[in-house]
Amino acid sequence: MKKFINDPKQFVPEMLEGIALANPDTLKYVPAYNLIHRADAPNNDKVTIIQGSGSGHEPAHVMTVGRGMLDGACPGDVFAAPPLDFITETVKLLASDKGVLLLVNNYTGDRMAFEMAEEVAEADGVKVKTLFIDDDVAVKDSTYTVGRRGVAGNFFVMKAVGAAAEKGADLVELVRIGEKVNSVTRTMGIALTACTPPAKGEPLFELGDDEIEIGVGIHGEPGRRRAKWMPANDIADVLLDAILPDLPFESGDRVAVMVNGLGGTPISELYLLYGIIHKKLDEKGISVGRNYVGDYCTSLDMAGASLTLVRLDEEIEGLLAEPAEIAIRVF
Amino acid sequence: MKKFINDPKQFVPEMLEGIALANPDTLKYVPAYNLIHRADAPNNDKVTIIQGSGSGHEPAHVMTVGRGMLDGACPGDVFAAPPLDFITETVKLLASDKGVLLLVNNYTGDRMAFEMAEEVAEADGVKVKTLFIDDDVAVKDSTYTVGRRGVAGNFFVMKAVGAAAEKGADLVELVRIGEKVNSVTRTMGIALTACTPPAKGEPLFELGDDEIEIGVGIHGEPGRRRAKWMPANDIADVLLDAILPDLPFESGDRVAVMVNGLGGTPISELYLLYGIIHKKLDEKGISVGRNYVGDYCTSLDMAGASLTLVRLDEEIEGLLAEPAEIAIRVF
Amino acid sequence: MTDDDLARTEFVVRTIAEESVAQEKYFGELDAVVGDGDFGYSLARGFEFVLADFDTIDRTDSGTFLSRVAVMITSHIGGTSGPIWGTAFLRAGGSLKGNDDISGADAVAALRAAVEGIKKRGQSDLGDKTLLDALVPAIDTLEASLEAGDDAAVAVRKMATAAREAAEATSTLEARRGRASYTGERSIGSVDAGAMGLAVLAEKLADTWPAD
Amino acid sequence: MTDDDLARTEFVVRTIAEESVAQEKYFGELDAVVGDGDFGYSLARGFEFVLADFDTIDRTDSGTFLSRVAVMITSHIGGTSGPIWGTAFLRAGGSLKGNDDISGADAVAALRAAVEGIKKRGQSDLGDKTLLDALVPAIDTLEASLEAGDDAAVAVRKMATAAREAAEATSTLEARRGRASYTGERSIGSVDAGAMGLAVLAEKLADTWPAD
Ligand SMILES: Nc1ncnc2c1ncn2[C@@H]1O[C@H](COP(=O)(O)OP(=O)(O)O)[C@@H](O)[C@H]1O
Ligand SMILES: Nc1ncnc2c1ncn2[C@@H]1O[C@H](COP(=O)(O)OP(=O)(O)O)[C@@H](O)[C@H]1O
Ligand SMILES: [Mg+2]
Ligand SMILES: [Mg+2]
Ligand SMILES: [Mg+2]
Ligand SMILES: [Mg+2]
Repeated sequence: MKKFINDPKQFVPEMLEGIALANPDTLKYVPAYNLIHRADAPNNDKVTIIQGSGSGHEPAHVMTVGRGMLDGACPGDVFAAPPLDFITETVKLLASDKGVLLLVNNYTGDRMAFEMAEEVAEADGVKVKTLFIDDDVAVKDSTYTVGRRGVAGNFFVMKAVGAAAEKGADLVELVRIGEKVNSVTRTMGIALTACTPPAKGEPLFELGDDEIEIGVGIHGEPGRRRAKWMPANDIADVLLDAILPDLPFESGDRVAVMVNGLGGTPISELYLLYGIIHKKLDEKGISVGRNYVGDYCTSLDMAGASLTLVRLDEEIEGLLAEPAEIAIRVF
Repeated sequence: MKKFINDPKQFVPEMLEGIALANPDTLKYVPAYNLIHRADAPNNDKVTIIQGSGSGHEPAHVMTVGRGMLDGACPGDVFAAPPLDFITETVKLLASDKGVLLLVNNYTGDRMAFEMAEEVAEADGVKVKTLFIDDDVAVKDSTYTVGRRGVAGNFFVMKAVGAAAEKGADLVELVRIGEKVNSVTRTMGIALTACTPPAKGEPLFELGDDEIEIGVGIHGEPGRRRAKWMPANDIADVLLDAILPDLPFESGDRVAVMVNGLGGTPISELYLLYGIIHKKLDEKGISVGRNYVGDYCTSLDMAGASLTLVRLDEEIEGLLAEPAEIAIRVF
Repeated sequence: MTDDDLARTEFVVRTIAEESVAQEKYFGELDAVVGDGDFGYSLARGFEFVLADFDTIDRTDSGTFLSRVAVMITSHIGGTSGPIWGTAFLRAGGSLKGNDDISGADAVAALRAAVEGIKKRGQSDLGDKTLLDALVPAIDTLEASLEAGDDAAVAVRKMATAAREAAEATSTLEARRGRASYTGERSIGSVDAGAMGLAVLAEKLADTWPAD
Repeated sequence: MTDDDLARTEFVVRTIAEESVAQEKYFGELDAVVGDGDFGYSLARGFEFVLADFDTIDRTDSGTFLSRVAVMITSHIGGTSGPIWGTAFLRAGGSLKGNDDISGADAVAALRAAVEGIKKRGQSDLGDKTLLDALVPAIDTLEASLEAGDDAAVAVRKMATAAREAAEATSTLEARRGRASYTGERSIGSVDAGAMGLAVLAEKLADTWPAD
């Protein structure tokens, strides 16, 4: 395994320390709970927004803490939901009079941990609501399954409720907005390579030089099916064919488009893919209101990308356009 | 080769088209010369700043065109300096009354092309100056060599002159500022993997599972030496030991630090590395005034990173702090 | 009587904890086939905490001891395993609370309570390709063996054998819970990490079970 | 007389262009050893333009023809090769300008002019491990052969052989110019891409040289 790393067990803590050292004025770091939080949180005039989930998805979510986005993130280890006490202690520390909104990607482990944490918090008299994000169309949703995964689309929920919270929206209002954004957001992912978790030291699965995985999540697990590599034009079709009929997105719709890198793919390829998708959407009469190209929610060093579409309305587009100040990419 | 790509010969044009489609209001694309330029350029109240160099370094430089940075970038093919006419046509199109500043990383091919272009432009009566950037300490500088390479440190020259140009600085002043920033900027790079140029279809060189290349540039060529993989702590020492004595950076200095990803390394690892370097600089009495962690100047899909230090003074720090609006990473 | 019971409970918990740490790599590989590979890491890190504070855990009785361990697990193990295993220990502890003369039947009842806890917490059931598919048959066998009059060591051995067989059998199932479920049909053909992990722990108990 | 000269010049340019396109992959591999691998791509893309417009190029005389080709190369070939090869063709064209009865000596003089142009443009010299280290010995051999009275075909063959030998010999040199120079001592042991490329082109000329 060739990474910039020391002891694999210290991968997450050392990364978090780096984030803290890079943002001394705006962020605080609480090592005991893998917590990165705004230096000015809690703010009693604003609902506190906390995101859980595991590590390995950076910049999600520890690097998207800041004005207009999250108040705090307390990830578990790589690909593991945070243990209960990370969440309960974080809620205690950041609870505001206006309440706490917990953003959770829909995974068994995260669900259970945050549901337990919500019980604990309420017992402590904290006003708290939990919002589950499940934008991944690769997963068939049925009562027999755990439901869809929350993946890169999480960003849009985070951004929208983050912006609304800055403007003073209350907890109920934020839940309404978050559920609305989640309900019009769809994502599909493709992996070109497997990722290597620090603790494992080798790729999670074997993939041939000419093979790709279609329908992957953000935890390095294999996707729905394996296929031969195909040109970017065809990959764009695979992604759109999975996403468009699902909502469905139709001619006349105005959308936000995210071409998200999974960690090991350079931005040059992402923009190439974006261009193709943009043109295909045009042909279908779907106009792009906002676009996002880059690494937003990764799977460690996996080469690959996911496509997210959000159907915009005035409210959502307005919130997405609001400013945000977060740790990453300062010019 | 597994990339998001169609025809390798169309890799650069298709990427550029994606950038243009993603920024319809702010950028224009001229396919004939691989040119991405500000929609509002030329502006006769401002010196026009143009960056050349090859492709494969994205976001440098086609994605750093925008207010406060570049007016245009006309890259050649992957890792190839632009042909003469790309530059001459770009200069013709974007020339402003206040003149044109050409930013060039110091490579034989780029030097020759831009020197020829400068002659042509002057013959056409355009006020033009060329600024060569050479921040790479991995290369021994001597009269027998072609001199040092320009690598990730290019960003700081670009940012400083870009900010000054917005405020109306004239060509002579910009050259002074650019040369000053370049003179206090030092970079050293390390590769964990080789990169795969689209036209070649396979990695540029073989590297063992436990090997790394020390002292690499940004064109996928091997570095100064090969070594066994080492922990991030030791890598930080290798980078600092190469950079610090070179200027030298000394106790009491205030610096800008850039931990730049080479394309295939996730930002989690970059922040981990940043944390280590930040602490080592502290120990040496060198304080971090500004920090930059992410992919700024890449070598296609190469896994690796470079460290850049810039010795700050009031003028430089002020210019780096100025706002900029460029294509990439919009929140 | 109590001291023995407690000693036995401590032995079981310590064995599970030590073996989970020892098997970190293997458990991780099991979870990597169609999952995300963190099962071994999560259990190992969590049980390391249990072992670190082992001697200071409240030993009022076996029930209390197990409940304390449950809290340590839930607060230190991430992923799905934290809540699942934490709940299991909590329920087992609850069913033994105040009991200072634990019979074989009590032990079985405690394990059944753990199963109910897992099902509720995980909204899962037999056939979903989870650790339940090894745990339940294992308990059934343990119960039958004890009722047939086998002594503890023999019964535990039979339980381990049943767990192993049931774990192997999970490879024919399609995962309906956990990360593995996202791969759908592709989960068929490989055993469930949690089920196999449980079998390995049961076998370790059988191998090291102290003679009465 | 002129027609023959022009035909000969066209033949040389077309052969170089076609062979550069045919050898794209090999030239790229040569440049990948210690360089950045784009040598083959740059030459191929550039000469594709030359071939595309080949029939429309101004043919007033060989000198003019070469000068026009030079401009096409410089504007369409990137990297170091664009300016280097463009300058070479420009200088050769210049030295033949207005000459409508090109002798062997004139051809040699044109090649010498190209060498001077490359040296000036590249601020390079013999021993820097560049294409010059194949080109110069090749020209010396061509000149000697012609002076010895060999006919063109023979002389070109000898030139090609000399170019090949000289190109092979560059593997003992340390690169002082071009990307390869950044690897320092590590450039020793592999041949220079430009030098070997030149040898391959010279050999193609020898193989296909038309009988007078
Ligand atoms: N809903 C559930 N109910 C019961 N057990 C479950 C459930 N989901 C997963 N498991 C068990 O947990 C194991 C995976 O544990 P772990 O890797 O920690 O979870 P995660 O899927 O969050 O990475 C699976 O092999 C399975 O035995
Ligand atoms: N300064 C120079 N003078 C003459 N020839 C040079 C010089 N630099 C490089 N070359 C030649 O050019 C070849 C590399 O061409 P190319 O790959 O297009 O350049 P780049 O190094 O810009 O990628 C080298 O093998 C060498 O023969
Ligand atoms: Mg997990
Ligand atoms: Mg090149
Ligand atoms: Mg797992
Ligand atoms: Mg080259």
